[in-house]
Amino acid sequence: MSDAAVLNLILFLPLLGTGLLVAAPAGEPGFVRRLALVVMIVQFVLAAWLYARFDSTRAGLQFETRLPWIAQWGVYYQIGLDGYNVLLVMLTAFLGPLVVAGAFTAIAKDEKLFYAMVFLVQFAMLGTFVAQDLFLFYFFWETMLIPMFLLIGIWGGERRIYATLKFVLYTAFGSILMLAAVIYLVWSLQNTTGITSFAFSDLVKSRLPLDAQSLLLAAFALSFAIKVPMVPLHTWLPDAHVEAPTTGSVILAGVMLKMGTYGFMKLGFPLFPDATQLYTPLLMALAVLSIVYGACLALVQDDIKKIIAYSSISHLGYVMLGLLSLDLVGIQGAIIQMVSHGLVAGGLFLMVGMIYERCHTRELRAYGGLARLLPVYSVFFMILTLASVGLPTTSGFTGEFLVLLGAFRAAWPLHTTGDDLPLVLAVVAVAGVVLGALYMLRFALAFLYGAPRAPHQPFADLDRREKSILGLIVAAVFALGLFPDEPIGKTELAAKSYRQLVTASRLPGDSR
Amino acid sequence: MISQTVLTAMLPEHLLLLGLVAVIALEIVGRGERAALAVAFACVAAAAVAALRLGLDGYAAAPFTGQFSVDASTLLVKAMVLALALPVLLMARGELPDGEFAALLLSSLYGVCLLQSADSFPTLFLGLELMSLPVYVLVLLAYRRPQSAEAALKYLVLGGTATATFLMGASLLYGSGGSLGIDAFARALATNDGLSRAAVVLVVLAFFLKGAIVPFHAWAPDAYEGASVPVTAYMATIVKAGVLLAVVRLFGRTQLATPMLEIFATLPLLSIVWGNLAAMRQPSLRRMIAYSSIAHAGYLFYALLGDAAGRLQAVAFYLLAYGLMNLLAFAALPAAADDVARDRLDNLKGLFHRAPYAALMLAIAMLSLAGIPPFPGFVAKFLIFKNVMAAGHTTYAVLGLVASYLGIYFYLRLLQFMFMSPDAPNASAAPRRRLALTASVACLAGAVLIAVFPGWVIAGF
Amino acid sequence: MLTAIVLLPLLGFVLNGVLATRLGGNRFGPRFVSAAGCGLPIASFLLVVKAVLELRAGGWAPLVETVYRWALIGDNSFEIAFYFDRLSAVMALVVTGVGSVIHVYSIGYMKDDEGYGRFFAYLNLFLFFMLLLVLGRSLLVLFVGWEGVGLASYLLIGFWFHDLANARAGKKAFVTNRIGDAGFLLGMFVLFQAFGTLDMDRIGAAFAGPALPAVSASLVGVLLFIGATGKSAQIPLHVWLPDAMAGPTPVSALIHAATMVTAGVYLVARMSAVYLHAPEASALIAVVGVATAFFAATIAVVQTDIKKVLAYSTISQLGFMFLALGVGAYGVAIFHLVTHAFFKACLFLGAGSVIHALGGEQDVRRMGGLARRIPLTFWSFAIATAAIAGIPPLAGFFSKDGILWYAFASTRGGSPLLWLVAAATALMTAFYMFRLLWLTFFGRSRMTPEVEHHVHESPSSMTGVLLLLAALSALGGFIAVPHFLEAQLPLPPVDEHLHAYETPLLAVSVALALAGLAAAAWLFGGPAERAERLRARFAGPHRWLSSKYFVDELYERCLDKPLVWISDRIFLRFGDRTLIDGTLHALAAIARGSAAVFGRLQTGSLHLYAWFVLLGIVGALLWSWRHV
Amino acid sequence: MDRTQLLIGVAVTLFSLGLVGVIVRRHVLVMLMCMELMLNGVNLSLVTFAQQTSTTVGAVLVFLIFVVATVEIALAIPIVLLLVRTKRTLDLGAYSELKG
Amino acid sequence: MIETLLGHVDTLLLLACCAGALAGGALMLVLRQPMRVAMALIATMLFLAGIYGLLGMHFIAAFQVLIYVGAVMLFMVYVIMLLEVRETAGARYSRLLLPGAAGLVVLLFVLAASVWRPLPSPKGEIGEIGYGIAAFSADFLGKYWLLFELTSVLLVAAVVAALAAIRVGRQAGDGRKHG
Repeated sequence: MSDAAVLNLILFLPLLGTGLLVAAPAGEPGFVRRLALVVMIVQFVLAAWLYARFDSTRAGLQFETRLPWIAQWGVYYQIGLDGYNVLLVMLTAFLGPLVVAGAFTAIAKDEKLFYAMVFLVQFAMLGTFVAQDLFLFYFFWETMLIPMFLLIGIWGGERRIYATLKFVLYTAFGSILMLAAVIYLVWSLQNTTGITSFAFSDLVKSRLPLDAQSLLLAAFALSFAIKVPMVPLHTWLPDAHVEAPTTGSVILAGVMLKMGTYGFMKLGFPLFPDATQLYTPLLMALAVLSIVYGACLALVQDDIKKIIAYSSISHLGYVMLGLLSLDLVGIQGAIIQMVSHGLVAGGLFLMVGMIYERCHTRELRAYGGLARLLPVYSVFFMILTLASVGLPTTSGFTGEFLVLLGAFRAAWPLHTTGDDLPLVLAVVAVAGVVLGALYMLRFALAFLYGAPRAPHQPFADLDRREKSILGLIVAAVFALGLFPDEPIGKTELAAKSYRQLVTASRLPGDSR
Repeated sequence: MISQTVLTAMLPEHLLLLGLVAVIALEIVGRGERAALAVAFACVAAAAVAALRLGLDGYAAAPFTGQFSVDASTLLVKAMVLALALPVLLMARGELPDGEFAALLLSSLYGVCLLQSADSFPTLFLGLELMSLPVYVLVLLAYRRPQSAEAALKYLVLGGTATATFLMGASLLYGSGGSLGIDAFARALATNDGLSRAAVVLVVLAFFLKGAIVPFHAWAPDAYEGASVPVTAYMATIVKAGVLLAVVRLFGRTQLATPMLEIFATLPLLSIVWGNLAAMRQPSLRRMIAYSSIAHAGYLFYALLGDAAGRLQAVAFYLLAYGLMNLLAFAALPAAADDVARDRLDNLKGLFHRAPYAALMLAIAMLSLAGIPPFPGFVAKFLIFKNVMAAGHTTYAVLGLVASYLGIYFYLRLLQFMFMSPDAPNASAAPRRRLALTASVACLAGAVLIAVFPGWVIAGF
Repeated sequence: MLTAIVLLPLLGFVLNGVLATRLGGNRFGPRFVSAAGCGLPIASFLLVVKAVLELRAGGWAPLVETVYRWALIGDNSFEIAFYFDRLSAVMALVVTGVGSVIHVYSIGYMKDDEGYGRFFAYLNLFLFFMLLLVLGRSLLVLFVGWEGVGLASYLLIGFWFHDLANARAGKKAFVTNRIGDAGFLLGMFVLFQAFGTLDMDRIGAAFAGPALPAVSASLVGVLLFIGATGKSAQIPLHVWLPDAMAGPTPVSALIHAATMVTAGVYLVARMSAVYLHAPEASALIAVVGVATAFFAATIAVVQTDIKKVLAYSTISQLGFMFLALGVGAYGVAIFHLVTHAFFKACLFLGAGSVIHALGGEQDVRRMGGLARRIPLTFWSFAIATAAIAGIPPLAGFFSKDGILWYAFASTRGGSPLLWLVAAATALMTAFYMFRLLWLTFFGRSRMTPEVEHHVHESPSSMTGVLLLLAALSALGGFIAVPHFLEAQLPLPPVDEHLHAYETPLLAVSVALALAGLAAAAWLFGGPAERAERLRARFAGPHRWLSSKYFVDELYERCLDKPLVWISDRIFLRFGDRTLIDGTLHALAAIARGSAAVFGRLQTGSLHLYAWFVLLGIVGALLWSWRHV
Repeated sequence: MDRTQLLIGVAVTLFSLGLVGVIVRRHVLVMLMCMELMLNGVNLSLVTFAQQTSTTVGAVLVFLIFVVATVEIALAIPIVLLLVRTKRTLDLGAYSELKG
Repeated sequence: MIETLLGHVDTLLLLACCAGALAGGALMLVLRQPMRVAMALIATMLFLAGIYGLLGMHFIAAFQVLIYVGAVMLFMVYVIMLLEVRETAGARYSRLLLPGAAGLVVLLFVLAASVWRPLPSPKGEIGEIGYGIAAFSADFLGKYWLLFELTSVLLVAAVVAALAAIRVGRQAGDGRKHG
C-alpha cells in the first residue's frame, strides 16, 4: 500500500469507525468502547509509520493525493504531509487513543453517539491539518464545529448549553468572515493570474495591494485568533473548557487550539506577507498581552479547569510570539510549543477529569493534600505542572526557551535601529515566565499540599488504565524536552519556507 | 410535425396533465382514495424522468414561438423540481384526502413546469396562477384546525395582490415596449425612463411577494403554519423553486445595474436578517421553517446580483440543496397525536432519546440549512456568494454572509432541544409511517450525493 | 567520565524515587535506600577525584565531553556538553564531597521519617542538577542545572508538605528564583544573539580576545547578576532563604548553605571574562554584596531561631563572596565559597544535631548548657563558629581576610569604604555567631524538663560527619584555592603603596573577630538581664531587626496584593466579564429584542400585511427614481 | 394631456384604490371586491395600450384576466364561507389567530 | 357651440366614463353596506365597458359586461345576500384607515408620476377600431392558442380546487355536527 493511501486511510479511519459504531449493537457500551479504542490505536500506528517514513530532507508535500472535487471552481481534494503539519498530525493521532481511553469510565450515556462524535472531531481535525486546498481546509475547519457542539452540549456540565452555544457562535463568526475572505482571495487570484485554484501552492502566488491584503488578513486572523484564542477573543475558552466533558477539554486544548496557530502559520501570514509585516507589532502586542493576561487570570481562578484553560491562553501566546518573531529559532520553538502544550494541557485536563470522577467537584478549595491521598496521581500531576511551568528537561522548556530566544534575537537588531517595541515585548514575555510559575505552583500548592482534604473519600489511586495514559503523555513530554532534535529536524524546511514566504513582499508592483 | 415537437417538448407537462385527468377519473369512479397518490407518483416520476432524459440529450425546441420553449437547462430544472415533488407525495400518504391532494398537486406542478418554459408574460401569468391557485386550496385541505382557512385566505388575498401587481407591471411594459414577450423585460431593464422603471419594479415586486421577501413576506409564516406538513413542505420547496427559477428565466442574461441592483441587494438582505432573527423565538417548527424560508428567499434573490453566467447554476443548486433539506426535515418530523402538537418545538425536546434517527435526520437538515459544512447547504451558499463576489459586489457579499451568520443560532436551538434537553412531558413516540421514512431516506441520499459530488450537479445546469 | 559523574546521582534518584516510594509500591526498604542514596554520590565524588587527577595529568587543559546534540536550528547548534577545568573541579569536589557527607549524615537524621526514600531521591536529584550546573559547558546546560536545583530545593523545602507553611516556603523560593532566572535568560539571549553560541568557554574567549565584542558587557553582567541574586539570596531577592529553613536540616546544610546558594557566585566567577570588561556591573555586584552582608548580619544579631541565625549568616557570607567578585577577586570568592561550605555545613549539621537532641526544639531561648550533654556536637559547632568568625588560623580567617584585603586594595573597584562596611560586618558576624554558641551550649539550661530529660548525643553517623566537617573548617584555610585558580582566575592587581596596609588590616580583622567574641561572652556569658537591658534600651531598632526590616511585608503590599487585585478586578471582573462578555451579551440581547419586535409586527392582521405590501411598492418605486 | 395618459392615469388610480381598499376595509367580501377593482385597473391599462399599439396580445391577456379573476372569486368564496362558519363574522379583523 | 360639443361628444363621453369609473372606485372605499359596494363596483365595470367601447374594443366591452357583471358580480351579490342576512359585519374601516389613506395618496402620486409622460397618441380617431374582432379571434385561436389551451387546464384545476374547498367545508360542517 502506497504511503499516500496510508495517509488517506488515516484520515478516513475515523469515518469508518463512525460507520462501525452505527452498525454496532445497541446496549453494549463495553464493545463500543473497545471498538473505538482499537480504531484510534490503529490510526496512531499508521500515523507513526508515516512519521517514520517522512523525509525531513525533502521540501514540500509528501504522501500527496490530488483528485478533482469541484472541477469547475478548481477545487481539489488535495492532502499531504509537510513540515507544517507532520508534528500536529502526529499529535492528533497520539492523543486520539488516550482521549478515548480516558473517557471509558467518565461517559455513561449515549456511548455510541459520543464516540461517533469523537471520531468526527478527529476526522475534521486531521482533515484540517492535512488539507492542502483552501476550500477543503475551510470545509474541515467548519465541520469540526458540530461534533464539538454536541460533545459539549450533551455530556457537559451544568451551564453546558450556554458554553457550547458561546463556543459555536464565537467560532462561526470568525469563520463567516474567513469564508468571505477565501472567496475574495480566490476570485482576485482568478482576475489577476487567470488561474482558478484553491491550492495553497497557487494562492501563495497571489499578489494583492496592501489594503486588500490587510482586510483579508484581518478576516483570516479573526477566525484563527478566536480559535487560538488570543486576547481579547478568548472568553469562549474558559466556559467551553469548564463545561465540556473531559474528552472535550482534552480535544480542545490538545489539538483544536493549535488549529488557530497552525492556520496563522500555514495560511494567515504566508498569504498576506506585506500586511503581516505591517501589523506584526499589533499582533505581537496581542500575543504578549495574551501571555500576561492569561497568566494573571489563571492566578485568580478557583475552578481547576479554568486555571488550565487560562494557562492555555498564556501558552499559546508564546506560540504566536514565536511565529511572529520570524526568527528560525522562534518559529521552531513555536511549533514545539504547540505540540508541547497539546501534551501538557491535554494531560492536565485528563488528570482533572480523573479527580473529578472521584470527587465530583472542580472547586480548588475542596481539595488539599492529595499528595498523601493519591501519591501516584500527585507525581504525574507534579510532572505535568512543572512541564507547564516550563521547567528544563520537559517539553514546555524546549518550546518556551526557543520561542523567547527567537523573539529576543529578532527584536535586538530592531532595537539597535531604534524600534524598541519588539524588544520590550520580548522582555515582558520573558517576565511572563515568572507568572507561569506563580499560578501553576499556587495551583499545585492548594491541590497537593497541606492537610489531606477531598470530598467523597475514600477513593482509590490511579488504576492501570489511567497510569498508562498518563505514563505515555509524560514519556512524550520528557522525550520532547530532552531530545527535541528529531522533530525539529522534521520541521526545519517548513520553518524556513514559512519565514521565506512571510518576509518576501508580494505587492502587485514589485517583482520577485 | 408540429404536433411531434409539441409532444416531445411538452412531454413532462403532458404527463402531469395525464395524471391529473387520471386522478379526476378515479375520483369520479370513486376509487380515488386508494390509487390517486400512486397514480400521481407514477406520473410525476415519469415526467421527471422524461425531463431528465430530454435534458441530458440536450433537447431544445420552441413549439410555440414567443410563448413556450424548452432547452437542456430548462428541462433539467423541471426534472429537479418534479423530483423534489416526489417526497411530498410520499409524505402525504394518510395525512390528507388523497384524491384532491394529488389532483391539486399535479396541477400546481404543471404551473411550475410552465413557468420554466414561459417566453411571454401571458404564459408566465398563467404559469403563476396555475401554480398558486391550487396551493390556496391545498393550504385549506388540512382542515384539522380552523386556522387553515384563515391561512388560505391570507395567502389568497396577498397572492391575488401579487397577481394584480404583476399584471400591472406587465401592462406598463406592454405600453412602453408594445410587446408582452419575456425579452421586453430585459429591454425595459436596460432603458431608463419612468414608465419602464415602474413596470420593472412592479413585476419584480410581484415576484418578491410570491417569494416572500421582506416586506412582502408577512403571508408566509401564517400560511405555512396553517397548512399541513406536506403542503408546507411543498410551499417551502417547490413553489419557491418555481418562483425563483421563473425570475432567473425572466432576467435571462442581463446584468443588474443601479437602482435595481440596490433594490435587489437591500430587500433580500433585509429579509435574510429579518427571517433569521424572527425565527429565533418561534415555538412551532413550521413557523420557524417559514421564517427560515424567508431568509433563504433572501439568499436566492441575492443570487441575481451574481454574474448572469452562473446565476442559474447557483439558484438551481441552492434550490436543490435547500429543497432536499426542507423535505428531509418535514419527512423526518415524527408523527404526533394531532397536527398542532406535531410541530411544537417543545414536543421535540429529547427527541434523540425517543427516535434517534429522526433526530439525527432533523439535525442534518437544520445544519445544512444553516449552511454549515459538510452538508450541501454550505456548498450552495458558497456558490451564491462566490457569484456575487465575482460580479464585483464585494460589500454586498460580505454583508450577506454576515447576515447569514445570524441564522446559525436558531437551527442550533433545535439541535439543543432534540439532543440536550430532557424529554418533553407529553411526548408520545408515535409509530413512524413507512413512506415518510422512505422519503426522508431518499432526501438524505440525495443530500449526501450532492454534498460529495457537487461538481456533477453544478455541471448539469 | 564527566557524564558518569553527572548521571550517577540521577540513577540514585530513579532507583529511590521509583522503587522506594509509594509510586513503585515501596519495593525496597531503608537499607537499600541508604546504600543507593549515599553510595552513588560517593561514587561520583571518587570519579570527580579521578577526573581531577586526569586534569592534572593533562597539564590542567580543560576536559570537554560532548554528550549529544539537543537541537540544531538553522546553523545554531545547542549541544549538551560537559566542561571540566580548575574552577569546575573545585566546585565539583565541594559539591560531591560535602554532598556525600551530608547524605551520610541524613541516614541518621531522617532515620524514622516515613518519606525516607523520597528524601534520598530528592537529594540525589539535587546533586544531579547541581553537577549539571557546575560541569555544563554551555549556559544552556548550566541553566538546566540552575532551574533543576531550584526544583530540588522546592521539593525539599516542602518535604513535610502536610504543613502548608513549608510548601508555601518552597513556592516562595521557587518563584523568587524564577524572577532571577528571567534576568538570567535575558542575559543568555543577549550573549546568544551576539555570539551565536552559549558555550561559556567560547564566550570567554571572545571577550578575552583582542577585538572587543559588540555587545555591552555591563548589560550582560547585570542581567546574569540578577539571576545570581535570585539563586544566592542577595538583596533584593534574599527573602526566600530564611523561609527555606522549613526544610529538613540536612537540606538547609547542603542546598541552602554549602552548594546551591553559591551557584550565583560560581556563575559570576565562571563569566569573569565578561565582568572584567564590565566595571559598572562589577561595582554594582560589590555594593549589593556588601550591603547584603551588612544587613543580613544585623538581622542575624537578634534572631532567636537557631536555623534562622544560620540562614542570615549564610546570606551575609554570600554577600562577602559577591563583594570579592565585585572587586575582581574571583579566586578569593571561590575560596570563601569552599571554606564557607565546610563550616556552614558543619554549623547546620551541628544545629541539626542539637535539634535532633532536643526533639525538634529550634528556639535558642529554650536551650543552653548543652555543652556537656552533647560534647561532640558542641566541639564541632564551636570550631565551625570560630572559623566563620574568622579566628586564626581557622578556615574562615584566611578567606575572609582575603576578601577584606581586596575590598580595600583591589584596583578593580576596591575602596576603604567597602572595607569599612565589610569589617563592621565581620565584627557582627563574630558577635552573633558566638551569641548563638553561648545561648545554645553555655549558661543555665532553659529547657523544659521533659525535653531536658531525653537529651542525647546523635548517632555516630551524624557525629562522625560533624567531626569531619569541623576538621575541614579548621584546616580548610590551608588549601590555597586562590593560588590554584590563579591560572584561570587571576587575582586583581594591587597598588604598590597599599601593601604597607596589609599587616595592620590583618591585625584589625583579627581584633574585630576577638572583639565580637568578647562582646558576646560579656553580654550572654554573664547574667541574662544585661542582654535584656540592652534590648530594652534599643527597643525600636530591635523591632526593626527582629522583623527583618519588614521586607516581606513590603513585598506583600507592593507586589502580591496589587497583582492579585489587578488580575481579579481589572482583568477578570472588568475585562473579561464586563467588557468582553458584556458586549457579547448586549449584542445577543439586541438580536433577541429585534426578534421580538419582528414577531410583534406579525400581528396576523391581513390589513397590516397588505399595508406592508403597499409600503414596499411605494418605497421601491421611489427608490427606482434615483439615477433616472 | 392626451387620451392614453388620461386612461392610464385612471387605470393606476383604480389599481391603487383597489389595493388601499384591501387595506382599509374590514368586510371580507368588500375586500375581495377591491381585489377585483385592482384587476379592472389592470384591464383598463391593457386595453388602452392594446388599442394604442393596435396589437392583439394585450386584449388576449385581458381575456385571460377575466378568467383568472373569476377563478379567484370562485375559490375565495368557499374559504370565506368556511371562515364565517367558524368565526361567525365577516369582520376580517377577527381572522388573526395565526401570528407572531 | 352645439356642433363643437357634438364634435367632441365622444371625448366628453370618455371623460364622463372615466369620471364615473373613478367615482365608483372611490365609493367602494367609503360605502358601508357591502351590497352598495357591489353596486359601486358594477357601476365602475360598466363605465369601464363604456370606455372600452369608445376605444373601439367592443368585443372586450361585451365580455366585460357578460363575464364580470353578468357572472362574477352576480355571484358576489348572491353571496352577499346569502351572508348579510345571517352575519353582521363589524366596523367599516380597519385600524389602518389613516395609514392606508396616506398610502393611497403616496401610491397614486408615485404611480402617476412614473407613468406620466406623453405616450405616442393612437392612430386615428376615437371610435375608430384598432383592430376588429376578426383579427383578434384569429390571433387568439392561432398565434395564442397555447394560452387558450392552458386556460382550459387552469379551469380544470380551478374546478378541482373549488370542489375540494367545498368538500372541506362540508367535512368541517359534519365535524361540527358530530363533535
